[in-house]
Amino acid sequence: MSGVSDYVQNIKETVSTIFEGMAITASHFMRKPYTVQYPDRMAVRVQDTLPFRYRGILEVDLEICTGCLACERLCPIDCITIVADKDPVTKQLLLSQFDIDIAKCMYCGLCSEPCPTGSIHHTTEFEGADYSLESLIRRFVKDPVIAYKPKKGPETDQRIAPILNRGMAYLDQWAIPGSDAEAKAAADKAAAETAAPGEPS
Amino acid sequence: MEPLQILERVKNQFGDRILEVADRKLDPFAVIDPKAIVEIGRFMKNDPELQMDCLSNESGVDYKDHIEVVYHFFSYQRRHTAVLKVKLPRDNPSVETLENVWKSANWMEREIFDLLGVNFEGHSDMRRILMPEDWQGYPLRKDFVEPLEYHGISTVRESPIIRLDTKKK
Amino acid sequence: MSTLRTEEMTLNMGPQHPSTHGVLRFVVRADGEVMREAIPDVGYLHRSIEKIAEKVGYHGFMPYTDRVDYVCAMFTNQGWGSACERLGNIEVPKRGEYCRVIAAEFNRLASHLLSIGTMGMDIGAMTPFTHAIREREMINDLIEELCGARLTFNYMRIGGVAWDLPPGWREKSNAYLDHLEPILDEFNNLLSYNKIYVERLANIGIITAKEAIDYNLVGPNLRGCGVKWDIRKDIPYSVYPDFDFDVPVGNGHWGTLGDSMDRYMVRVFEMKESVKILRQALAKIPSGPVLAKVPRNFKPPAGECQIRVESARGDMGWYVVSDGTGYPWRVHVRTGSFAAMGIIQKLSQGLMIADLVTLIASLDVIAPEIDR
Amino acid sequence: MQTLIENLVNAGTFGKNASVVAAIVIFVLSAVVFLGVAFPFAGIVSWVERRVWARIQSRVGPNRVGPNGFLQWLADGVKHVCKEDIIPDDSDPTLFKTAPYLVVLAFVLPWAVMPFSSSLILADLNVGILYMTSVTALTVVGVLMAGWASNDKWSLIGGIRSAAQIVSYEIPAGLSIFPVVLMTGTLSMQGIIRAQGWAPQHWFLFANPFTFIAANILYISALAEGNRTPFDLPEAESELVAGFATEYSGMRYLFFFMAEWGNLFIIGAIITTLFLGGWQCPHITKNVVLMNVLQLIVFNVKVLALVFLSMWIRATLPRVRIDQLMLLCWKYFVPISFVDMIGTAVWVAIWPDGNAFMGYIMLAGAIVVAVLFIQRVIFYLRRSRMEMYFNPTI
Repeated sequence: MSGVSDYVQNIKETVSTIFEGMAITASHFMRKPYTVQYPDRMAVRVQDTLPFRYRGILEVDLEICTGCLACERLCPIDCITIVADKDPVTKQLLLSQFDIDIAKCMYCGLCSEPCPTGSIHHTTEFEGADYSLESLIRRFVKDPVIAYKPKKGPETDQRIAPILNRGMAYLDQWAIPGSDAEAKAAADKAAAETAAPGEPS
Repeated sequence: MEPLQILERVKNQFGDRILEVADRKLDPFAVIDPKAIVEIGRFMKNDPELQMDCLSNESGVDYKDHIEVVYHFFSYQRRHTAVLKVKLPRDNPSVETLENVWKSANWMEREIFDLLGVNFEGHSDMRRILMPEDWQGYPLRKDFVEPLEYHGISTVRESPIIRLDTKKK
Repeated sequence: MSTLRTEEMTLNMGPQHPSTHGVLRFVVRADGEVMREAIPDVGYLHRSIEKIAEKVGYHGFMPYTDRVDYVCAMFTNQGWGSACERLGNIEVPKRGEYCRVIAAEFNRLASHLLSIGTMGMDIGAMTPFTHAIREREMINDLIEELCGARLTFNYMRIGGVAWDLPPGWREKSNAYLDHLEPILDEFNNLLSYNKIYVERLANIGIITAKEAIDYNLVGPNLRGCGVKWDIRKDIPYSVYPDFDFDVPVGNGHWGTLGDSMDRYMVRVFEMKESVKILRQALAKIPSGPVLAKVPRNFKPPAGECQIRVESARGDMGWYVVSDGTGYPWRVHVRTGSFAAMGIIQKLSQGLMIADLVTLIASLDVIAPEIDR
Repeated sequence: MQTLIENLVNAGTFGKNASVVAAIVIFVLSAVVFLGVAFPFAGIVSWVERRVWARIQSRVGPNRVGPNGFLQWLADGVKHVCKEDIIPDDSDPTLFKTAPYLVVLAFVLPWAVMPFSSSLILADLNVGILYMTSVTALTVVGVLMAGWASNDKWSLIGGIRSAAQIVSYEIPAGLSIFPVVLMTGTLSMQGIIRAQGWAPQHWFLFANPFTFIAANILYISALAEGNRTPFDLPEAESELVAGFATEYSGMRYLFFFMAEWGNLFIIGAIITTLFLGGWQCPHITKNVVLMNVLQLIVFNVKVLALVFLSMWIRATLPRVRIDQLMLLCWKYFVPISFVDMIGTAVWVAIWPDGNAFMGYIMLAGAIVVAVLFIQRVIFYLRRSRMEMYFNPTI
C-alpha cells in the first residue's frame, strides 16, 4: 500500500508546493521592481548617489601634490608614473610628469591611502569607456609645476585651502591607527549641530 | 596531539628516514626521505593515534638549490595537523605519488607537476592542469623566464604612456 | 534490450557554456542522455596569482587576493591578512577583527545567495535567480558604502581593515537583515521546497563522508555529507568564539545523505546562521582602532605558516613562506573549488547530462578559485 | 465563416464562377488572419511574456521601443530578419532550411478550426478537435529535422528530447479530450462549445471531478507539447545551450520562437473550447454582428488568461529532467487519464444530461481555492516589507 500512498503523496506535494510558488510569484506583480534604469531614466545621476568611499576613476589635485612618490611606490601594478626632480636653481621640487594609466588601474585604493595631503583620490566617476588605450591615460601635468610644501600651521593660501580641506577630509576616511571613525563622526556631527544649528553640515 | 608530538611519534616509528624535525618556523615540520613518503603516509593514515584521514594541502616550493614538496596532513577525527616535507633535486625532481593513499593528492600533484615540474611516480594522470598542454617550462620556478609570445599572442603589454610620448615627438 | 546497438558520444561542454559558472570545460562521454564520464578541463582562468605574489610584496598583494575568488573576496583578504599577521606576529585590534567578521559574513551571505540563485537558474527557474541577485545587490550596496567597491573589495589590510564602519551603517545593516530573513523563507517556499526542484536534486551526486574527506572536500560540500566541521567553530580564529551560532549539516531529509539537495540546503541554513552572527557582531562591536601599526615596508621574519579560514566555499588554506625580505618567497592557496572539481569525474559516472549541471552548481564551483 | 461563404455562394452573389471566387475569398481571408492576427499575436505575446517575467522577477523588462516597449517585438523581428542566415557547412542544408517552415506550418494550420465566435470560424470541421491535435503534432517533425540537420550534438539531443516528449504527451492529451467527446458526442469545435453554457457552472471544467482533472492534464500536456517550462527540455538553455535551435540564426531562428509563442494561443484555444465554454456569452442582444463581436471578446479573454497563466507558470517553476518527464507522463498522466475516461463514461451513464448540482459544488470549491490563494499572496506581500507598486507599466 505504501506505493499507492507515495503516489498520492507525490501528487499532493507537487500541487501544494506549486500553489505556494505561484502565490509568491503572484505577490511580485504588486511589488516595486528593483531595477535602476541606468543611465537615462534616473532622478539623480548615479555618480551623485554613490557613497563617499566609492573607488572610481583616480583624480589628482596637483595643487596639493607634494611629489613624495608614495603612491607610485605602493601601486601594485605600476600604473602611476611620476617624474619629480629638484630644480637645480631654485632647489624646489618640480613635477614634470604625473600620468595614471587608467586602463591598467585596478581601483584598489592603495595609492590614495599613504598620500599625506589627499591629493590623489578616487572620484565617484566610473564611466571610462574610450576608443584607444592612449586616451585612457590621465595626464595631470601640462607644464612642470612646483610641488606643494605642507605648511606648519593652517593653510593660508585662499586658493589652496579648500582643496587641502577636501583632501584631508578624504584621508580621514581611512583607518588611522587609534582612530574610531564612527564615534568621531558622531562627535563631529554633534559638535556641528551645536555650533551651527539648522545649517547642513 | 600537538604537531611536534605527532612528528616525534612518526620519528620513533621510522627513525633515520626522518631527516630533520624543525620547530623554528611557526609551523613545525619534518623533512623526510623522499623514498619513504608513501610508507609514512600510510602509517599516518592508519595509525590509531594519528588517523590523518585528510591530505589537506600539498604544495611545492622552489628554493633555488632544491625543490621542496610540502604536505599538510589533517585529521578530522583527532583534529590535529602535521607538516611533512621532502627535499628534491632541481634536475628531474621526482617523488612517489600519494594518490593511492589520499584521493585529493591527484589534482594537487598535477598542479605541482604543472607549475614546478615535479614528477610524481605512479600518478594515474600526470598531465598539465592549469597551463596549456604545449607550454614550455615551469612557471613557479624561480628561474622561469616568461616567453615573449605564445602562439603569436604577445604576453607583453606595451605601455600606452610610452606610445603616447613617442607619438607626440 | 541488450541487442540495441548504441554508440558513445563525446560532447564538449564549455568553455563557453551557460551553466559552467565561469570558464570551465568538460569533456562528456555520453550514451544518449546518460553520461559515462565527465572529465573536467580547467585552467582557462589561470592568472598565475601565486607567481604575482612573489613580485608585488605583502601589502601590494592584497588587491590581488580579491581576484582569487571574486565572489567572496573578503575571505581571501582575510586569509592573506591573517597569514601575514601570523608571519609578522601582529595583533589585530579587537574592533578590526569585528569589522572583518562583519564584512566577511555579509560577503558569505552574498556568495551563498549567488550560489543558490544560479543553482535555481541551472535547473530552469529564472525567477529565484533574480530574486537572489536582488538581495545580493542590496548587500553589495552596503559593502560598497563600507569599502568603496562592490566585487573586488580590498577591504582588509595586514593588521586590520582599511576603513572603519561608516556612520549610520550599523542601523542600515540591521534593517537589511530584518528584510532578508523573511525573504529567505520566501525563497525557500518558492524554490527549495518545490517538488520539481527537490526531485531534481535529491539522490543526485551522492558523496559519503569518507569520500568527502578523502577527496578533501571542504565547507558546505563537506557539511552536506553530514560531517559537522566548521573552521569557525572547530579551529576558532578571529573573534568567532564570541558568537553563538550553529553549524548546519546535511541530514538526508530529502533523499540520501550527501546528495546535491543536502549541499544546497546547508548553504540555505548557513545564511540564517550568518544573519545570527551578523546581528551579534553588529551589537557587540567594541570601540577602538581598527588597524594595527604595520610598517609600510612590511618585512616579516623568515618562516612559513599555513592559515585556514572558513570561506563561503569552505576551508581556504593560505600557505605562505617568507624569507625575511619584503616579498613573499612562496604563496599557495588551497581552495575549496579546486578540491571539488577533483571529485566531479568520479561523481559524474552514470548521471544524466542535465544532472551534471546541477552537480557543478551544488558543489558551488567558482572558476577563478580553481585556476587562481 | 465557411457557412457564411457557402450561403453567399448559394445566394448567387459571385455569379457563375462561384466556387473559384469562393476559394479565392477563403484564401485571402485565411492569409489576412495568419498575417494580421497569428504572427503579430506571437510577437506581442513575446513582449508581454518578457514584461510579465520582469515584474515577477522584480525587474522592468523591455520598455524603450514605443510606448512602454510595446514595439519591442517589431524591433526584434526586424533585427532577426536583418541578421545573416547562417547555415553550417556540415549541416544537411535541405533539411536545415525546411525545418523552421514545418514548425511554422504546425502553428499556422490549427487556426483553420479556431472557433473565435459562433460564426467566425474558417472551417468548422466535424473532426475539428482531432484535426487540431494532429496538426499541432507536426511540430515534432520540424524540431527533429532541425536537431538532426544541424549536425550538432547539442541540437541532436534537443531534437530527440523533443520528439520523445511530444510523442509521449500526445497520449495523455488525447485521452483527456475523450471525456468531453463522451459528454457531447461530437468532435466539432463548435459542437463542443454549443454543448456548454456561458456560466462557469455549465462549463465542462466544472461538469464533474473527472473533467476537471482532464482539463488540468490536458493543459499540462499541452505545455509539454509546446516546449514550455517546466517542460522546456528541448531548448533547455542551461544544459543544451539552445537545444535544437543552437545552430539557427536570423529569420529561421525567429520562426521557431514565433511558433513557440504562437502555440500558446492554440493551447489556450483548445482548453477554452473544450472546458471553458469557448465563446459562450449571455444573449444580451439580438444583433448578430454585435453578438459575434461579444463572443470574440469572450473567447479571446479566456484564451489570453490561459496564455498569461502559462507565462506565470514559466516564471515560477524549475525544469524537470527527461526521465522525470517521461515518468510524469507514463506513470501519472496516462493512468489518471484512463481513470478519467472511465469515470466520465460512468458519470454520463448515470446522469446522461449532466448533474447541475455538481457544477455549483465544483464552482464553489474553485472559489474557495482562489480565496485561499489570495490569502497566501497577501501573506507574502505583508511579510516581504517591500515597496508596493500596482501600476502595471513602468
